[in-house]
Amino acid sequence: MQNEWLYIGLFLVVGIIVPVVPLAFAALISPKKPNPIKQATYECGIETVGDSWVQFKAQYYVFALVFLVFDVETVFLFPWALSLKQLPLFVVLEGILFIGILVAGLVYTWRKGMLEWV
Amino acid sequence: MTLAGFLNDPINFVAQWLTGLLTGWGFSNGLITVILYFIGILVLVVFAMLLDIGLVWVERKVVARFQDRLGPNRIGPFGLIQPIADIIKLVIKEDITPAGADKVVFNIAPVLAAMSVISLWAILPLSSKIFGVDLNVAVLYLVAAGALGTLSIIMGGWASNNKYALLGAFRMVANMVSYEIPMVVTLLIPVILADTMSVQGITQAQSGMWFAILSPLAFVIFFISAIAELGRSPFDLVEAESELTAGFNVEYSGMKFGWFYASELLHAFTFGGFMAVLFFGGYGGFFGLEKLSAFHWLTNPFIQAAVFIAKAMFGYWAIMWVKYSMPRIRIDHMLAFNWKFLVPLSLVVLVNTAILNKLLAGLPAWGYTLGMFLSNVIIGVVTIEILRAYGRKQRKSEQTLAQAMRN
Amino acid sequence: MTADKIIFLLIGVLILVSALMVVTTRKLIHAALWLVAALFGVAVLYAILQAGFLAVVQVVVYIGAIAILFIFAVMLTRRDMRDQGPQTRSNWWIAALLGLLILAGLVFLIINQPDVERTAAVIPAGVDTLRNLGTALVSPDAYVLPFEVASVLLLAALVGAVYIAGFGKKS
Amino acid sequence: MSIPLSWYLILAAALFCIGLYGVLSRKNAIAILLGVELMLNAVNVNLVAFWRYLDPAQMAGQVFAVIVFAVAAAEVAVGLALVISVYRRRKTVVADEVDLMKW
Repeated sequence: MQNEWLYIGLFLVVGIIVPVVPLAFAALISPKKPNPIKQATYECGIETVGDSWVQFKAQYYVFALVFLVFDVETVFLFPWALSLKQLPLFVVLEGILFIGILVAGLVYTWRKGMLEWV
Repeated sequence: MTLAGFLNDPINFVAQWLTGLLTGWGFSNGLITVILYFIGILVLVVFAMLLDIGLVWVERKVVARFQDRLGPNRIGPFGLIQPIADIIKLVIKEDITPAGADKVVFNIAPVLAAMSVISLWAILPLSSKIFGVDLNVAVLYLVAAGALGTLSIIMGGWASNNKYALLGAFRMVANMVSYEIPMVVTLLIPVILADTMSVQGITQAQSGMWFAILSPLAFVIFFISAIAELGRSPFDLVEAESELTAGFNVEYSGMKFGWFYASELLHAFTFGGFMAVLFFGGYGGFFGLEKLSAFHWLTNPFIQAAVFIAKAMFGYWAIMWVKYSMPRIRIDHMLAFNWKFLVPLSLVVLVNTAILNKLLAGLPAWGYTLGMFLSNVIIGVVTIEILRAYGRKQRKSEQTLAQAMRN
Repeated sequence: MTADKIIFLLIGVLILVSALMVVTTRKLIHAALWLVAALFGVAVLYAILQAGFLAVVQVVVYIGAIAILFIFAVMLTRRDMRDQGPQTRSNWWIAALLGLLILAGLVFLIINQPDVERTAAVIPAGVDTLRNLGTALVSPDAYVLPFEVASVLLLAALVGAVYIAGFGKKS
Repeated sequence: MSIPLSWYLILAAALFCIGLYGVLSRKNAIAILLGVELMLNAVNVNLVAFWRYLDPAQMAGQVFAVIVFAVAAAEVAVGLALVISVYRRRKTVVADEVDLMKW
């Protein structure tokens, strides 16, 4: 168990080193001649209007919200799925009740019209 | 003797040889473990990177054939050296960082994108003997690596100081997180069927019957949501050229752009591999054929690895097939399709699998398979009927509306 | 000093430095990204503690969902402030003092507990903690009630948040 | 596993206090919620450490850690929805300026 995670940790370290090496190499040998026009924000040649960090549709937040709730649901469902084989049938029903309660939330969001992109 | 040992269990063979060598040099046990792991990882990652270079060629050649072109054919035979030339070009290109960009975050994003894909190879079971690590939470690890990829996109989009980049990142993240739900729910189905989360266990559970046959709907949902997770067409809103120029990586140039591109390709291939593992028996899944003495060679790790790569390539090709034949979907349609169709359907399939897996457990293998398959067919037919009835209702109401307007 | 102690100290420093950056950095988006670093460090701690499931879930839920939600919220509430000017209250030093006092108190309590220097026993080979967790969550004589209540809590959170964030859209 | 239990407890305590400082000192409501996340994580570290060091066969620590995940998610969902809602009505995310209920 311990060694598995040591392996994963080393893998992540190698996973960082491997992309960094060509980047560092490129930074060493590539030409560097910056000028203001080159560094301007690219908008297909048209002059930039206004600030880039503009505010966004609140709709994005609603989808992230529904996602968050269902994401946490899956955290409970994975242990449930692993216990199915040894435990009797009503355990399956517990899981279905769990899913059903959350589907009620999805139905509510749907009926409120929050899943429409306006 | 030694050659047979190597062919039957290459990693253990090399590891034992190296352990003997290093012990002879007087290293401690812990250090030897770390060195062995490090060498193994380096070999695996270098293999993945070489494959990635090959994938650039495959992708360009296949898209050319889909679009009735020849594709790269100048450098080397069949243009095989083309990706190498591309890499050299990317490395020696000037790397432009836009003024006003958030430099640190801007530089971290491509590294994180590459890391999130490379880290998937830690659990990819190339064969029963050649694999990184057999994690007991491997299925969730797959989702976790995807989470890091999502983060890299939002970092890149935000740090670029560009409206298009930020908008592309937002769309991409909304897309990825939405489709993560049906993907995770369908990931639960192999877990229920195999009663384990380890990819080796899931592969071995399919030696008799592929999960794609036990639950074809789950595979279809997983396939669709995997394409969306990858941000490939028809879900490629992130790089909707006509609206966003290039999406979240519009300000990236040189090797940083190269990493985004390379990790997208490798990601697609890796997902082809996981499709093979989760639904098509991975390196095995010969329906019991390998138990016959005439086909015993199928259990050789190198043959298994070849089978796995072939299956993964096929999955990758299927993803490309969809990519180059479908037009882009509008974002409202895409999100509605996910939340109003895929998520409910995937939950129904999950509940169905959980109940039937329990009820049919006593049946013989053919009865179990037939019951599982038929239940999926029934769900599919009912879904299509509901959609048709809904479509008919919609058409009727539109017709009456048009009628009323005309009067 | 053994290897796992060194790894623990490195990760501990990473967590604490990231946490300090979360509460002190001026740009909110950087604070959210530092939070990701701190949460990742905590995931590594879970892995060291042999709670692999929690380590992965920490990444999936916290980095994949909660951090994304924070970043979305930061982007949605930008136009004013621009993250300029002081981001802390004028009486931040009281908060710092309070934090240090509580920390001192907690550390005093911890090191005076009996048996607090104990080390972990090796988990026996036959114990599958992951499967045990699943069984514990759903068996009626264990934690099935919290399991179901959690789904009700999530339902309430979803309905409440969607209602609050209703943004005036009526269907 | 030669790390003493006290190391985990002290780390968690420090994390908790940093989070507390963030909650008390930050002006921006979102930053306050970031501090709350740190505090919840400190609690989780404690729960998992006790699970590992006392009796790994008893799953109470891990179960509660999972429940804390759900609580944290619920807290973030509602908290950020409140912040965004307030921002849309009053154009501010400074917690002190949201004071209609004071009188």
